[in-house]
Amino acid sequence: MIFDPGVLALLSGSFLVVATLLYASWYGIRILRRWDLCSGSQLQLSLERRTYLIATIMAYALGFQLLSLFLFISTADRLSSLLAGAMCAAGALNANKWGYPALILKIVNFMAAGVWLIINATDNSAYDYPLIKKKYMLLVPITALICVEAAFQTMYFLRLKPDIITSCCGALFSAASSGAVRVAVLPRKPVAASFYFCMALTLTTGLFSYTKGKGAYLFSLSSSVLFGVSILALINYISPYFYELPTHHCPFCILHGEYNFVGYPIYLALLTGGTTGLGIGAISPFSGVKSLQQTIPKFRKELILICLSSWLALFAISAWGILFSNLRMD
Amino acid sequence: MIALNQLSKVFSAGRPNEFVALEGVTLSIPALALTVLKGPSGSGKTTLLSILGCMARPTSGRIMIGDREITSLPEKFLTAIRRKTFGFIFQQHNLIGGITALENIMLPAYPDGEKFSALKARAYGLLDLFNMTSKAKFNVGWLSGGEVQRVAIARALINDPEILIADEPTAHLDSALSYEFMEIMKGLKEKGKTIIMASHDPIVYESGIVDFVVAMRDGKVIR
Amino acid sequence: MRKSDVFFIWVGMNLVLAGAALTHSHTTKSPVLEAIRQQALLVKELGLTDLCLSTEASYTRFPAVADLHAPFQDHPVCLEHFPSGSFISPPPALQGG
Amino acid sequence: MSRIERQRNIIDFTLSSLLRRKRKTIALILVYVLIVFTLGSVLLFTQAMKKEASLILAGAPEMVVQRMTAGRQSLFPVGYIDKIRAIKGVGAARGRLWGYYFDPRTRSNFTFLVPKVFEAKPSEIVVGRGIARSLDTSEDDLLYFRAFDGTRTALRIRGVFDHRSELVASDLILIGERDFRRLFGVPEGYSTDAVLEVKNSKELGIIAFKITQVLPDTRPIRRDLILGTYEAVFNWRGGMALVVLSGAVLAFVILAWDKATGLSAEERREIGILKAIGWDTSDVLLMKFWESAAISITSFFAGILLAYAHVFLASAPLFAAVLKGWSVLYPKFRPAPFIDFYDVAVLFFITVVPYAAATLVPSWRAATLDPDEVMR
Repeated sequence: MIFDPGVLALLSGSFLVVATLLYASWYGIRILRRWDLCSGSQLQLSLERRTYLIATIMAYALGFQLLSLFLFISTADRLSSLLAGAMCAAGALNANKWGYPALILKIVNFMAAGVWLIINATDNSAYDYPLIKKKYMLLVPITALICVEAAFQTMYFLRLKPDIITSCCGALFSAASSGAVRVAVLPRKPVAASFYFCMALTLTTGLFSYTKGKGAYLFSLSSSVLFGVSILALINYISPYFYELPTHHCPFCILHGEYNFVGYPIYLALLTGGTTGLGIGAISPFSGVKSLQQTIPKFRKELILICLSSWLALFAISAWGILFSNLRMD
Repeated sequence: MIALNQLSKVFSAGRPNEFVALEGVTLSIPALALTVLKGPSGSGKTTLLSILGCMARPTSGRIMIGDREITSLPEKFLTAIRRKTFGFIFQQHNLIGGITALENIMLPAYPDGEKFSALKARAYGLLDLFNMTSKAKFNVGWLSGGEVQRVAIARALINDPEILIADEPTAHLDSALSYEFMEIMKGLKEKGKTIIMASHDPIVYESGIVDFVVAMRDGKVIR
Repeated sequence: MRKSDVFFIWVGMNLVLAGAALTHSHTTKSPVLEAIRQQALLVKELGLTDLCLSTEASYTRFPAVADLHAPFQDHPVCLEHFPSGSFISPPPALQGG
Repeated sequence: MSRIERQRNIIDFTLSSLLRRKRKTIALILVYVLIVFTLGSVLLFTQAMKKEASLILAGAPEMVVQRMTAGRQSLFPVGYIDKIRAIKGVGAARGRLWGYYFDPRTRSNFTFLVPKVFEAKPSEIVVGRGIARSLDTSEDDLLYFRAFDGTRTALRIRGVFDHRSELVASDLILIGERDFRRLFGVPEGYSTDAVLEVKNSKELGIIAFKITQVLPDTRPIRRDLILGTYEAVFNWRGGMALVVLSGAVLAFVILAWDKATGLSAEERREIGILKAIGWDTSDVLLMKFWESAAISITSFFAGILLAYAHVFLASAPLFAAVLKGWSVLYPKFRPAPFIDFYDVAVLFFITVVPYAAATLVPSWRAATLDPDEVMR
């Protein structure tokens, strides 16, 4: 284990979040079992009040996930100097088998918490808590995922032994790599084309859905596909323009000051777009519920707006990076 | 206007200290009138008022406000109804100390997020109604008993509620101020408010402006 | 003025102060950076391997090229060579062998 | 718009309620600031040291080769150097002559070093600032040393190192090769160890491996390992200091928890009134959130700015000894003000996050007080 302040901060923070989420889930399960809206009993009243606590905990957890995602990457980045051969976070995360799973879980959990909060907000807008069982059912796997994430992260840091030769980002993301991540090896042009195609599709379906109030599923689906394609495109196609180096494909170095921290807005836009897109899909099946008929279309419009502006922001930043880069590729 | 059907409220149900505050109350309270709940302390007046005012939920029974059933609404919606429909005047004035009269009056409207200047104008309008404009920026700790009472009434009126609920409003006032209070109530009734009061003060329930008196004892309506 | 305005101004002031600290760090860095550059040159010229932080014993002066038998260094979890090394762990090269 | 206005309204009220409880608020903020300041000083100082070490030692030899005899370092035969040069990929290699000299007067160790080129007359030396300071000498003074055979040797100070070099050369004495061999009795044909450059730094590992094959009694030490070690040392020190201080953080968290849980009758009444007159649980929760936010923002900024001043304007008088290590000839230097958002984020994680977690449940408890409490 490496005794670094960042590691300590991440571990202690994760344990705090796990503890509060377990607490929340405990009451979530009680709500699942004892909920009876028609009852005026003390128990029902106290359960109703617990829902506020659980929603607050989830909101805090969402914020925490976002911060810890970036801190995790920066810490890995810092630790790379202790790991001979690792030149940035990409190599440091590859130092043992727990690094990348922990990172992916962090992203998944952020999105899960976001989707949960979207469902929760929908549910709260109705007078009869129509989604209460579903949302507390969802709380349990999210808690489990966050526990797994904390475990992976702990394993990653515990198993991290300084001075292990790992493949640095140069090796990991170059054509010579023999590792599992072969994203950079994919042909550039089809990746770029599918990125632009998915972006255009998402923007069109989003606009259609926003104005006509229909086609939410299609939008949600295409936004989700765009999320995945964007990550591919970022590594394979977009990031070299920011580095102005055709062989540099690292998805983490764009978070550095040398590249004006451009990675932060990119990832924020990506995460917001992906999460709200998924959230739209998650609440749409309930638009038939009587008490939600009024609120869902309104809420969905707001979400589409947020989602669309995130994707637009991502598109604008990428386009700006590509157009004003000194790098030219054909 | 408000209809109560077989309303009961039990505190600490199932425990040794179980206490039945209301039992089978069926009552209808007409709109645009002043109704007084009369009875000795402990007769369930306050509990009834807090259930009426959507502050507490009954253990059983039903409440209709207008044509809306509110019995099993979640707390969140009860609060919204309470804020929009009811104005409260408490036994103690229950103003928040350390802030100005103006801020106290505006407090109930804060969660609505209305434009601040408009809200302030409305609060000044109410202060003006009670000749209190000059005291707007006074800390409520510096106000006299009568002024405090008028601030409390202004606060109850800020969201322009249909129904005013007052719990023993004159308990801490001398007779002169009590008469003044009833005059204000009269004016409000004439402006179209429904007023429900709980009181065992003769100045209140024997006053000529009271339309209905409901007598209560041991959690039951007796007349 | 509303209290919330005061609050936002207060937050803004804090940000400005933080910005001032940042600017201060940038403006005062250059002499220190110059010293660092000088020292880096010296290090290169003389072939030095360590910072001169602890001089009370020979094995604490150049931890990077210390003997394997320097106190406690050959034991992987003993990190104490009081007082200078109170927190120095042995170099990884030594931890292995 | 109405959402923003709602937030602003609630901030209005939150601030007045905080101001009304001035004493409680200020006490909490003071402790909070102290915690952020202490942890922040540790973080800023260690990060600055790390950065400084990595920049300074970037010029260190790419590889040092020592000869080991019976597990101890021994003199390095010059013949070895030719063997090393013969290895493919090795650029330049030369022997280094250096050694320690324990000075009984100051009870410290000096480092004698023979530079590659030394333009001085015999019996002349250049000394580091720390030595000049502790022996109270200056240029042209004579210094006496006890040679390996017990003879007294006088050396003249030709110059003193620049004050900017303290962090690497505080205890250094530069000396000519002949004088060095005379003083320490190192025979010709031997040096202390060898340093070498490689043509392609990516091959360092391979070359180190080859050296241990050709010369099995040697130990190569790579620069990247040295740099990593310094990084680890300061990480470790900072981490240890944080662990030691975690008790303080815990105490602070308990204090925050206690303050948030122990609502006074006055506060309970206030929340009861708010809820009775139409505030929802979520509004009170929001108020509690802004309360925490106002306290955290104020304390965090104040703490980190104080830490900045402490470390970079005053050279960290409170923690320097723990974080730098203890020394006889303390190098005098002021850490370079390297600050990084990373440190700020770490500091946020170990102070604000625990505070938020500690006040979460008490806030919710306060927010769910019964609205009819004021009626009873």
